[in-house]
Amino acid sequence: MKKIYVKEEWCLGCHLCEFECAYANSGIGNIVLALKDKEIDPNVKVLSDGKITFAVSCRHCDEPLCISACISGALSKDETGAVMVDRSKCVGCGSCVMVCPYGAVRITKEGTANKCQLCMNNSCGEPLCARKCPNGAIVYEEK
Amino acid sequence: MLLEGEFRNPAGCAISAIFDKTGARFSGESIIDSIAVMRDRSNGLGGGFACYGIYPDKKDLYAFHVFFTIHSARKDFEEYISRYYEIDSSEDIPTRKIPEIVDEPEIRRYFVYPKQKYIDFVKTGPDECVFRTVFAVNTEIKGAYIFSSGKNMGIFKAVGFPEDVGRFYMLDSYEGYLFTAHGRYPTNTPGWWGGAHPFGLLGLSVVHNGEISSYDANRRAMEMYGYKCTLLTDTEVITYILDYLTRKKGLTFTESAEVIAAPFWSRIDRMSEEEKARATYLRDVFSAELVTGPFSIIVGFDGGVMALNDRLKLRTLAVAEKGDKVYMASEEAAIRRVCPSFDKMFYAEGGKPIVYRVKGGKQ
Amino acid sequence: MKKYVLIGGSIATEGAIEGILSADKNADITVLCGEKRPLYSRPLISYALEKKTTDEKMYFHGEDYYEKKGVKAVYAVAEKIDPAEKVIIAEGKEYPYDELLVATGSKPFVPPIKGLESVGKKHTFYTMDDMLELRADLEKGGKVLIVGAGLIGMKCAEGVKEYTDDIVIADMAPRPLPAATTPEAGAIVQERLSSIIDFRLNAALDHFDGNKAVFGSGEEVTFDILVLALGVRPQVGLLKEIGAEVNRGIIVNEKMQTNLPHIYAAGDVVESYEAVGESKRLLQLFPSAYLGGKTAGKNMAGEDSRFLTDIPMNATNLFGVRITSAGLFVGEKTEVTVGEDYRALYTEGGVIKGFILIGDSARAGILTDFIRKKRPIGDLCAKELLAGRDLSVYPAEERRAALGGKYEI
Amino acid sequence: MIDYNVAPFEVVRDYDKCVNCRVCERQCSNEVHHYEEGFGKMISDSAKCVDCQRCVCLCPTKALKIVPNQNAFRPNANWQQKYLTEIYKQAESGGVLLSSMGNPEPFPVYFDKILINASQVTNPSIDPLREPMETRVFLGAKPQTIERDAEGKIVTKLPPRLKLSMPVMFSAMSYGSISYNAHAALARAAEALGIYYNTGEGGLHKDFYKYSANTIVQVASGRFGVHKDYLEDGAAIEIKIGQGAKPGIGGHLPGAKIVGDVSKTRMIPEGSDAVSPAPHHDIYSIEDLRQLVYSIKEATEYKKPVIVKIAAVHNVAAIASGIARSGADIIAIDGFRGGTGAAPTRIRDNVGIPIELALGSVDERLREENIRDNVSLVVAGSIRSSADVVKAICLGADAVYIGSASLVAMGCHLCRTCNYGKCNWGIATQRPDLVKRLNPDIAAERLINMLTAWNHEIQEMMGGMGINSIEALRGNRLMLRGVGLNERELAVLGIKHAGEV
Repeated sequence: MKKIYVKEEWCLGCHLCEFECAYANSGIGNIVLALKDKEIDPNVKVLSDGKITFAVSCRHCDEPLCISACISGALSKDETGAVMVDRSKCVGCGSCVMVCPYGAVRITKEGTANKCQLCMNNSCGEPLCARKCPNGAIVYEEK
Repeated sequence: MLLEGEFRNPAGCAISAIFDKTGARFSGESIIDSIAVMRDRSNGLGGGFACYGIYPDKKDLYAFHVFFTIHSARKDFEEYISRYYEIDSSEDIPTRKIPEIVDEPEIRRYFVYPKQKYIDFVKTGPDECVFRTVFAVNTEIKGAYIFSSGKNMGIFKAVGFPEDVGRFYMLDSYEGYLFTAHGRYPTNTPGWWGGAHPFGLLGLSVVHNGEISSYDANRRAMEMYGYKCTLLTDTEVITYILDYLTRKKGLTFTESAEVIAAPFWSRIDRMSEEEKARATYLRDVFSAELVTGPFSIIVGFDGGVMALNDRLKLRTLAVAEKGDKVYMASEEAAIRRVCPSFDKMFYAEGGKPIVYRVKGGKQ
Repeated sequence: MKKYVLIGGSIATEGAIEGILSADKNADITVLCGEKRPLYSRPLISYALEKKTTDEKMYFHGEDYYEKKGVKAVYAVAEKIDPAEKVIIAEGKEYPYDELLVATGSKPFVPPIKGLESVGKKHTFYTMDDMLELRADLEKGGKVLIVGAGLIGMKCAEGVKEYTDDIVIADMAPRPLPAATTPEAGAIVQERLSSIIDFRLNAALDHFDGNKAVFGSGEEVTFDILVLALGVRPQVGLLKEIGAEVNRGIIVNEKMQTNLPHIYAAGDVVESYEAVGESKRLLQLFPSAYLGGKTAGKNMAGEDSRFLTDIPMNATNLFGVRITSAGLFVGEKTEVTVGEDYRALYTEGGVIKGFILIGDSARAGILTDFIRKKRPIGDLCAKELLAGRDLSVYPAEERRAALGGKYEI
Repeated sequence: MIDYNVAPFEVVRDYDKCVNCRVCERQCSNEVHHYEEGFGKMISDSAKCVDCQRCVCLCPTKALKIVPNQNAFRPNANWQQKYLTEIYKQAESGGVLLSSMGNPEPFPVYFDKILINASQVTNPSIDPLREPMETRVFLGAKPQTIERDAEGKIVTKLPPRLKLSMPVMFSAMSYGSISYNAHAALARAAEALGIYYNTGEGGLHKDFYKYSANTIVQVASGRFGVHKDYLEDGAAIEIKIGQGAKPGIGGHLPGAKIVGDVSKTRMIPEGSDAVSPAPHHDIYSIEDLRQLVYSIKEATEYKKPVIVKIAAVHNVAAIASGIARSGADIIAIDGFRGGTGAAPTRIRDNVGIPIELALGSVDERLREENIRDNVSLVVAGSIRSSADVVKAICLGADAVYIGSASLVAMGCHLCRTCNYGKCNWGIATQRPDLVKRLNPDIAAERLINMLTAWNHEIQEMMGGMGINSIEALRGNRLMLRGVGLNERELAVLGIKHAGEV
């Protein structure tokens, strides 16, 4: 399936992806209105090991532990194989957080789980982080 | 108004040719009939003929056809060439006075051969001597213009419709094995006789229909090689290119055609290795002699004729054979007029030369 | 077409169905379910009671899950297995199988306590029916006594809190969540919740007298509604009687096979391989049930699949206090407190054995992965791992490969 | 000392749009932007800004723009602000003023005063979408006589040459003046496009030997990185005599840029300045050049064409004529607008002549002497578009070199501060964190896109002229007309004025 891959050698640590992600998932059409004076909690996070930076978001595993641990059915795979979240089902038990080896699922301040859904759940249709990465460090492709 | 040669003068045209493969000579009458059919491809501002095999008795001498447009010119000219040439004979070219042809200059022909010391001086042979003389006269002697300089051939041209020009020069009284004809449609009216076609140099003559887009690239190349383009016409530069390729570089007419209307790289890349190397070589080495844009030409040369269309075939050129006779013309009608039934008939393909030679080589 | 019969209708069964279908597209699967309901998520009962979710949503893959998967669901209690004939008898009918999964789960443990019969409204809290019955009583109001401060008891209390603040939780253990937490963590949970819940700890129940519970200490607690949450016992009967190897639960290998041919078992009913202690163990966890079932399913369908990464783990949220733990609390302990939060990491020979986090659990899965993979922490400092962690703590090659899509961590 | 100068640019931030994402701060190597915790606002220090536009491009909300500082010295047509500014700098530093890229001064751009012809009626234009439209070019000397074998077949052996899919090459830019990734992108693009890139005088990084078929290796006065394998690896060898941006003077790559692989590749110690002398010290006259040409041909067994690159100066035609007789196969001429990684400002802005005029006179001179076939002509020095390419070919060039245009395709915004070594676009820098900003995958694709587009445009223009092969365009000056040019200019260019037949 088409997934997000990260080429860390090209990551500039500019953090644009985080803001584009926040915008993409804001449900607001204008990027300024979406981000202005807002604390962002994006599904992609730029991390660093002290030497190099890289963006981390859900890997959409073939056999996702988060789904096998989810007691509420909030996490499931769609037909493409992407791992999606139905936050209306989530009870916020945090089992997914407990098992995700990438630390890519989180419980938001609303108390339910959230994660990257490849912008399938918003109006972008393809991951905005990849489209907007200035240096090809985040790509969305078939492998 | 600028005269021919002072500006570039695009022209549409009619061309036609009749050739006998055995070298048998026939009257110039039929070529007049043929070109006459295409009257509306001309506009009365230029017509002419190249006739091969017409001077059998003086076939080893160079026949200079010369226009004198001012009085002093003839004296200057004769003084000049008598310095370098043995003059066998000279005469006015006989003409028939007709109302359609007016303002004629003095028109004479000279049968000449370079003096030995001139040949020795030039070193590269009598042709080269004539080559130099033609350019010297046409650029340096005011009012004199050599418009034909081959052996056993002659060019006859004037301002007017070609059929009138033919009658004016009494072509019906000449016999040759090859006649080519040209009717001109220049896009303005300089009305200078020298500007009419065919254009010739030594044994070469070219009639041409089209307007080439590579003109200045070709011209500047030719000038580098010592040709002076005084007329700024396509026909002139094509003639020089052919002279350069065949006489100076020793290419065959077919090879020359491959240079002038080179095959596309897409085709070359599909050729056999040997063919590819050859074609690539010719395109690479003679890139400046590639001619682009529309043209159909009929090239007369000593002992043969070549028809050639541009690589995209942007002009039409019909060819027919009947017995030993070969007919070529811009329009099929011009052939049917003089040869109602033929053995075979076809149209020249883009970039594919059609060459006929007199059986048993030169006449 | 292979016949698969799955006894039991919960998470292990779901896992098995997914496992079988992943390997055998046209499998003929029959589920025998004594609990007469379509597949639902048991851990949701407290949330349903608490009204954090609805009864409908408890059918977490939809009430039509079996239909969607093309599975025959028979709501009947399996009474007998005939391994020779390869048939199961349930409520008089025979169900032949090629491969059998026993996922009978467990039952709430109700010890024989004097006077229990005299109690009016008494409940256990394990199935959806339990929840519905309890809710019916709660809606009529009254004081609630929950015996047992384990996870079930505590989650139940959270639900009950929706109906009454008058809750007592009693346990003979000295602290809540005795099994799922460490003494330190348990103490913190107790301290955090004591304002909300009336704990009676170190309290051994002596007997009941109508609506009164009397403890060994002589202390008495009156109540209107009693919930017994004293743990559960695997339902091993079906297999025990045909000679399967059974300890507290049914013993299975890494392929979830019992010692009987063509018979597998998974879920709360089994003692399976546990990766930290590297021994057979009764885990009774949701992910273990699902993954165990899936492993069983794949093997039943002829693949070779082994479940080698099963470890104890638990994530829950009690009255806003988040408790996340994994592995075993053995070896060298490192503790940190970050603001309100308490965190402890247990390591042995440079390998993480277990952890427990009270409060923020962000990216806990990374610690879990260290445990599951027995990945040495190298020069990473335990304190820092507790303070905060992200993908950068993995070896660079592993991280690069994972992000580059060459493999999954 | 107080700074008498004012910031040339002003950073204008629209605070209604700024979302404090701090991308600008992270992307500016000149540390113009920073987040002021106290105010919860981004603050900009315009004085440090070089107007490279990196922050403007990356700002997700387009909240930034860089404008010229409106602050004005008292207007003076003679003492323009620029001169005062430069004097202040020199009064402060006592140093030679340095600048980068091409001459920015308002000298006439002749390409912009030349118009191209198209066919009407008398001959047809050609539709490149329907008919073949050929842009393949060979560079190299042409044989004077045709050899034939015993059967009279033409012997097709030719002097060494370069085969180009289109008449454009990437001009010399050294590894050191530009980054590893920039070089990687140029090499990949050249390979994909079937053209050539040029190592410049920085040597050739070992990683790029695999692109040898599309590599021109340069031998300059510093001889940096020149060794046997280097010469043998190139598809052609270019002797650099001069550069349009700084005719008559050498090069100077500061030691700061001679780090790691750069020093290895140049074969000089880390941190030592790479100073290329003004002249080649083995070429003090034309016959010396001939000797170098032939020693290189000897060294490479006459298998590779030798290019001699000179700057366009006043007597360029005579010089070219000398080179055409020196055994060189190709002459490259670099006009006074050619780019550079660093040059003394005075030289860059006041020395040399426009490439259009140089080309006009060189092509004509070589033809007058009938030696045009001895060499191919490649011109450089600010070819900005496919139209410039077509005009250059019509004036007589066989092909063009593009330097600045290729950098621009990769992101360069011509801020002309390459010499600072802090290129925010990862092009003219060796700082690893900045070099990383140029992903060769993207940069190569952009180069390929640009030249693919140019080639389409060239074909469109050729088709309009009724020309379907680039050879027929070369030296075809009749296809050009001048506008607003005087007699002398037209004469040097060898073209007529618009309106003349």
